[in-house]
Amino acid sequence: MRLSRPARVTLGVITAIILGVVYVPLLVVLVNSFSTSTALTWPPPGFTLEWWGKAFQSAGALDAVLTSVQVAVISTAIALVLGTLISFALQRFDFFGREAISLLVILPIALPGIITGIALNNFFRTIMGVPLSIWTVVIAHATFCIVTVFNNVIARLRRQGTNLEEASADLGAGVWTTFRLVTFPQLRSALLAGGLLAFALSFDEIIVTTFTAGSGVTTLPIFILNNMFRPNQAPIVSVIAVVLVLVSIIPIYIAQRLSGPADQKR
Amino acid sequence: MTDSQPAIRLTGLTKEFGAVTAVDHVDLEIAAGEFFSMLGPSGSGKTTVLRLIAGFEQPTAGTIELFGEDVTRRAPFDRDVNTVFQDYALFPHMSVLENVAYGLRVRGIGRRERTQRARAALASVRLEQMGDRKPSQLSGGQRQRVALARATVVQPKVLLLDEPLGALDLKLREQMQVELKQIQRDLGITFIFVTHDQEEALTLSDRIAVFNDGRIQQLGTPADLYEQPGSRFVAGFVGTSNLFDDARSQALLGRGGEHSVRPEKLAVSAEREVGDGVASAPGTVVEVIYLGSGIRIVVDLDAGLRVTALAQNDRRRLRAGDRGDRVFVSWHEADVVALAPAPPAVAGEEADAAASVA
Amino acid sequence: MTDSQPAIRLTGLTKEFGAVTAVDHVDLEIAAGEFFSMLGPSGSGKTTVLRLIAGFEQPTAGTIELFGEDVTRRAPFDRDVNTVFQDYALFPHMSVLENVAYGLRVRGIGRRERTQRARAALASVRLEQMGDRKPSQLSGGQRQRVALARATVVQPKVLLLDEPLGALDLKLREQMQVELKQIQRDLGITFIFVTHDQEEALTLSDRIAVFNDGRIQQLGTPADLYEQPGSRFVAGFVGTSNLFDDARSQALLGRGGEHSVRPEKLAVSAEREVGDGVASAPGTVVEVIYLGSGIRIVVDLDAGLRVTALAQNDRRRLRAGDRGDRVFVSWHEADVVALAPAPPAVAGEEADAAASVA
Amino acid sequence: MSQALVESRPRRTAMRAGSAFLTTHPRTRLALLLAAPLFWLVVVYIVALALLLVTAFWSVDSFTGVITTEFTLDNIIEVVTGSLYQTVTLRTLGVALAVTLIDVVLALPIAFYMAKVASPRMQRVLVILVLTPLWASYLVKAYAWRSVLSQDGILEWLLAPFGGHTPGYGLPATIITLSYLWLPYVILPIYAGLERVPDSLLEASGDLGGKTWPTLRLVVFPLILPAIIAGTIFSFALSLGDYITVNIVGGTNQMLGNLVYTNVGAANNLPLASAIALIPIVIIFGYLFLVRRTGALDNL
Amino acid sequence: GTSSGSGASGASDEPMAELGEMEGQVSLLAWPGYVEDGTNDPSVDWVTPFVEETGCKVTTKTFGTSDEALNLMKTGDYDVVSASGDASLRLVAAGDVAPVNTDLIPNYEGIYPFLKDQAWNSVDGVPYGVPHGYGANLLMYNTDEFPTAPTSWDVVFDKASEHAGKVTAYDSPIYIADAAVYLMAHEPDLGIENPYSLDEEQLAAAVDLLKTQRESIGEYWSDYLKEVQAFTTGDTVVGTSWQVIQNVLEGEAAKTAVVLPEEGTTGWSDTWMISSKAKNPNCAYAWLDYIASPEANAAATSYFGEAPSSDAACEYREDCEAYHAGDEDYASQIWYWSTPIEECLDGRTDVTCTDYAAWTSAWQEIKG
Ligand SMILES: Nc1ncnc2c1ncn2[C@@H]1O[C@H](COP(=O)(O)OP(=O)(O)OP(=O)(O)O)[C@@H](O)[C@H]1O
Ligand SMILES: Nc1ncnc2c1ncn2[C@@H]1O[C@H](COP(=O)(O)OP(=O)(O)OP(=O)(O)O)[C@@H](O)[C@H]1O
Ligand SMILES: [Mg+2]
Ligand SMILES: [Mg+2]
Repeated sequence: MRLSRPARVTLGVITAIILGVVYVPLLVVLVNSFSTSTALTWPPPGFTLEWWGKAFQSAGALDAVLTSVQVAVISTAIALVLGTLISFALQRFDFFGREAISLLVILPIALPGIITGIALNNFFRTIMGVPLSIWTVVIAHATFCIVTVFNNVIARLRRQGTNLEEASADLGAGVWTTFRLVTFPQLRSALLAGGLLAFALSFDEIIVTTFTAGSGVTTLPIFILNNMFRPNQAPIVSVIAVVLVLVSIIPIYIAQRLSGPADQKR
Repeated sequence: MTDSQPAIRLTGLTKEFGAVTAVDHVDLEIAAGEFFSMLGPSGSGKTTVLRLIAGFEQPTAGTIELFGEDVTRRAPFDRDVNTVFQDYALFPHMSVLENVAYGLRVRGIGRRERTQRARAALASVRLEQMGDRKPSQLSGGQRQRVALARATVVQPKVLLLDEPLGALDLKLREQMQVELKQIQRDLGITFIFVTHDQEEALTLSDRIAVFNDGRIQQLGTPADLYEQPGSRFVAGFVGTSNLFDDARSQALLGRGGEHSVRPEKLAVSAEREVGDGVASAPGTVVEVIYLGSGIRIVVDLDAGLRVTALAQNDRRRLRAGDRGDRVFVSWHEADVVALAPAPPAVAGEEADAAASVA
Repeated sequence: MTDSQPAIRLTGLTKEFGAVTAVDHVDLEIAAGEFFSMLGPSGSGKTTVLRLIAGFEQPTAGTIELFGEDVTRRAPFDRDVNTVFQDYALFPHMSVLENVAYGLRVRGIGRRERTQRARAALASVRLEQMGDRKPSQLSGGQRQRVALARATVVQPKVLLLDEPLGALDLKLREQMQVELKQIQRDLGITFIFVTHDQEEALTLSDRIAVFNDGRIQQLGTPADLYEQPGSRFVAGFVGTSNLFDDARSQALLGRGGEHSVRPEKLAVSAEREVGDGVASAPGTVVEVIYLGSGIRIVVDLDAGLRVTALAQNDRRRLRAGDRGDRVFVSWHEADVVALAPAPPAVAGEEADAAASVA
Repeated sequence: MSQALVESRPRRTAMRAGSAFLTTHPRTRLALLLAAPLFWLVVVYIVALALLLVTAFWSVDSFTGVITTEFTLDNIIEVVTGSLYQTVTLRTLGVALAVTLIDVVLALPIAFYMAKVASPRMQRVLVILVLTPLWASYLVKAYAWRSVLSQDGILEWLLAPFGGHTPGYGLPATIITLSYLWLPYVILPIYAGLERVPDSLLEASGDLGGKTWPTLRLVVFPLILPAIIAGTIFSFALSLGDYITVNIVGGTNQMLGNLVYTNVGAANNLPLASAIALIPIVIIFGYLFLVRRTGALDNL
Repeated sequence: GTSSGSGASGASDEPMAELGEMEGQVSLLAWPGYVEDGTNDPSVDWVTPFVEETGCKVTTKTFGTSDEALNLMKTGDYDVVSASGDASLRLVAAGDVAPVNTDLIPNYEGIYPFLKDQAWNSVDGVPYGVPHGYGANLLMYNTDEFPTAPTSWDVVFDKASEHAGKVTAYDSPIYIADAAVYLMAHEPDLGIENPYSLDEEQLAAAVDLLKTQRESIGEYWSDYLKEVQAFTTGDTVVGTSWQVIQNVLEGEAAKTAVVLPEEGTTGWSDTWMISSKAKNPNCAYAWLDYIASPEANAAATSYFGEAPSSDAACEYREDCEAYHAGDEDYASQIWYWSTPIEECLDGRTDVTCTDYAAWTSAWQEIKG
């Protein structure tokens, strides 16, 4: 639509203002990471690089990041497999209970985290009798990450149709070969977008994690939460947040490039 | 036309989608090396027949034989037929060469050999320079030729083409028609060609099956269909026709039943034409439409029928008359085709019926 | 053809998209009530001109006048033109009736009146029964008619149609052509019609502008364009032509320069035809193609040129010869059109130049 | 056809036989596709959820914290009749609705600008700008807002010259912070929804005389409604269960999440917590049921 | 105290008789800051020496509230827990922790006597753990708002409305005891003898007081950061706090001070306890001994910000004074957190007291 110039400018200004406001708290975090105040008070009483130095030496922070990455990678991988399978089933087949299944996929994200958390906690500990560990976190995270992959993949499948796969079969490729050479490459950017979101979701999850993490499993959000209860650590958390934001731009950018402008972003 | 061993034999082929019967008891034999077209309006089941032959759909009933072998239950990748899809279905993530080599690759043919053969196939459609491009960097006509090369490089016994020219614009389509026919002759492969463009079907085909409502309405050579349409439907669908219903036939032709006359068989002139077997009727010109290569003249006959005549735009017909002119429309008795009663029509029988009347 | 106050006047209209000049200094006047077509190959700028007129794009240079009023800077909703989009652009969430009533609704016309007027518009396209359906429940031809009703119900002075029939299949297209022409006559609205189908343009239009590379190559009535193409491009794009280059023209026609002869102007016969102004050349039949209403005969002239002749499928031409037959191809001197040198062509001038030669 | 290269069919291996079997047996294919994910979702999630709900009908020995598995309606009755739960439910619902409304109002212009006005390059930049805040940890952002909203914070500093004041810690602060946290989750589906609206529809509306506002109201809005609802599922559900943000900036207020958390984490009363958890479950199911018709669930 | 200990399982009722081989690992459940191995701050590390000394690898899980600890101990995944008084008795009652044989813990000797054999760490004279550190919940105030130091809790109760919206309180049901301490002094008619032993009527009085207080509360707090921020910015000017928070605020140059009001106060004395299902009992005993050793105890309590458990530890700390370590007088003004149970802790037998569950729901009511 060719909006009138004033309309375009107004929209642009509104967008700029909202995004500006979105970045104010992040700016506060950035400033805090250089603040001499351990309590994140505003305005910062002085500037120091101490926290940046400490953050990079903090084995605990590094461990927590690694744990989070590990959890996020594994649960994203599981979500990718399960989400893709469901998308194929729901998009390519018409069967009784289809709607129920699509609701089922959405449920773990639609129900509040604390409910998922206590349900799984109760399930693992009292029902199954398995001790909480990193794997229980992974299982929990994978469960609510399925939906992001599912949504991306099913949208792609819906748009793409079965033509290319038929062409491949027609040219003599079996089911597996077709998947490897044709279907998968076509889904790649959708999987990437879905996987990225799943990763982000898992990486920053705290509520479900609180209830499903075993002893010694400290994901980054848990580490941060603990640090809120620990004196003199808060600015390190700011440093970590700043680093994460900066680092995150790379995968988002790559995903953007790969999926193209007209593509599904979710 | 049928051989002792037809390339394709469909027997009682039926496909139902829920309540819709897309293909309804189709029996058909297509000879090896034939250029066979399926023509029909949208939704008449042409694509479905093609997909059944290719194996993308499972028939509800009936069998499909390929050179005498029953392949009804075979997976698509186990059938010696290949398809050129309407939207080409080129793999967007592969280069043109990789696309063409795909069928060889999945057959486990080594990189060297398959590249060589894919190059040869590309050369046969005059795209040897384009091997490294992505399909998105090609024009419509070029894509069409890549699809053709990809389907033919594995040397199928039968090539299925589903409106392969439908997405091209007119000029390009005409050009590709010529190329298609050329390739079919060169390779000697059986082509089964789906189109809803009757001119395309007439120009290219050895034989044509006209589909309607999932059934074959008439089957025959282009001239059979055009000159001797077996039903009102075929007369209307293949080319245009002037239809005379029972009453008008009585009045103008002097015999009962339904009849059809092609526009180009009607001559429009200021004076009544006479001659052996020539009949004529007076009328008034309603519209004169300039077509470039010809002129279409619409005349309201005094007998109460609107007919269309087609005159070639050459020296002989420089004056075709103007709106409102009084004219005589004349035709040769032999050009009047008697139509069998309209539906219910049974595939196959009709053509014979029509022929016997003409 | 132009009036004292043209419906549309484009002056020096130019549109650049980055490095691409989509429309290049187009000057054009379209008279009120005219059925005007823009014909040209893909990418020649037809759609862009239409979008400039509708106001969806802002020109890089030049002005657009509507009945003498400069509307170049006006928003689309402030222009008295309406568009029928190629994909119809029907609002999927509204019923057919709501779609048609939309233009009235945003003009603040009350529910009673707009429903009434929308119903009338639907009736004019023979869809009075379909008002409650959603667009997705209609066939292609029906959607096309809804789009038409929606655009005409607000009584625009000019209607823009961007390949409105492109998505329809052949039979339906032919039918809709007739209806379009009918509606245009009934409403008396100026139609600006974009197509790449030359037959469609010839059949429907009062005047045609042939576009190439963002410029008007030739402007004139269908007969002007067809009988007197001003350039090789137009001769090739509007209908098919046999082109004689300088050397062949010397040999066969006895004069220099480039010439074109339409296939239907060529006669093929076993004996040499004689007559006033009739020339002929011997050759061999290469191909005979059955077209239904006609027969296309491809002949290799002994003079080293392949020509195509078109013969109508009527009593007079029952025998057209077979492949390999020796024949004579003859034509009338007056049917040979001298072509201006090919590009660079300047819009408008060419038609005159061509006319003066012929 | 002259060459001797006539292609034999690819070799028949077990894999190809399997392939062929799958191709001709769609139901088997479906079963194979669904087996793993359904097993996972049902066994891990649905069973866990069902067991939790069953727990709501049990009770707990308050001193030892041992669950007594005897059927009782006490918890349910308490939750349904207790004024505390009604108050907190209403407060939570109010917060969730306010957050959702604010997010939609904020997301619409941004999403529209991104999808329909910005150049492709700008579009890419904007998507990155919208996504980036997701990676700064939730807790860090919540504490940043605590800092911004403080008496001494940036907001006060910005507003004071205009006679405005920071709302301080409380429900408004909670709503602001939650809106902030979930905004990207609302923008993205709406943006995707807008991208799917063909430009030609907007042009058609303008062409027919629809000015900007009627076009937005009559054409754009109805078309992206499912996408908007998809976005609201995120903001609504996430707000409904939150207990951390309200703790950080909510002043003295508590929400349903806090009650659940206190009962399970502090009071060790899982049965009561389960009973309270029923409230958001019922609300969410109600919401999903309401929006199911709109096709929103396909737009998440 | 006299506790029923009804839930204790027979097997682990007996303390360990003698030590055996170290298992090579131990799993600890602790307050944040109690077990630091240098991963958060390389200069804060008292775990590494332990590991080197005993060969027991340490894994740690931290908890935010006593109740969380209680829950986590039920899993049996942890060998040792640092329990505050509001959790310890419940742990004993649930049979989740075992009695300890103090003979096996040489460093038990040096611990302040007033920390030993208390209601929150022993049952019928049988010790269930080793005291770790203790502290008082102090009254913190903004020195600008209160030029003269308040001497009574009334600034957060009866006079709270003077600073409406800027008062804070600890966010836990156990805070009801603070109100009870205040009522003990100001409403003697209620007859409260022990703030953790309230009958229905007494609880109701405390709840009323707290409900009134709530109207003036700006926010409740449960983590350092929130409290420090609030006092630095001035969002909060008065409320309960901990000594360590005051120390941090001094570092921030905030205008705050703490005082122990005349009514006395509540506080905590934490106890290291061993799980009745401990998989690594020998390493667990080693940890209990190690963390009671002066150097380790000093490091841990100093980092957390509380008084150590022995005089010897003070030799490794300079700030013992600030925490009134070993000051028995000071310590006697503190009502250490213990779990309220039905059987009144103050010895009354004619009424049943309100238990922790009642306190929890009362606390939720108060917050509303
Ligand atoms: N997968 C399907 N599910 C349900 N109905 C189908 C399916 N495929 C085709 N049909 C129906 O079967 C009938 C025949 O369709 P088919 O595509 O074969 O027609 P067609 O002759 O190829 O038409 P077109 O010229 O439009 O391509 C139609 O009524 C169509 O709606
Ligand atoms: N929005 C745009 N941005 C950049 N280039 C454009 C844009 N719109 C059109 N063009 C370019 O302008 C030229 C003319 O395009 P236009 O769509 O007007 O052609 P057309 O004659 O309508 O072609 P077709 O028959 O394919 O519809 C083309 O080269 C096209 O690539
Ligand atoms: Mg089809
Ligand atoms: Mg166009």
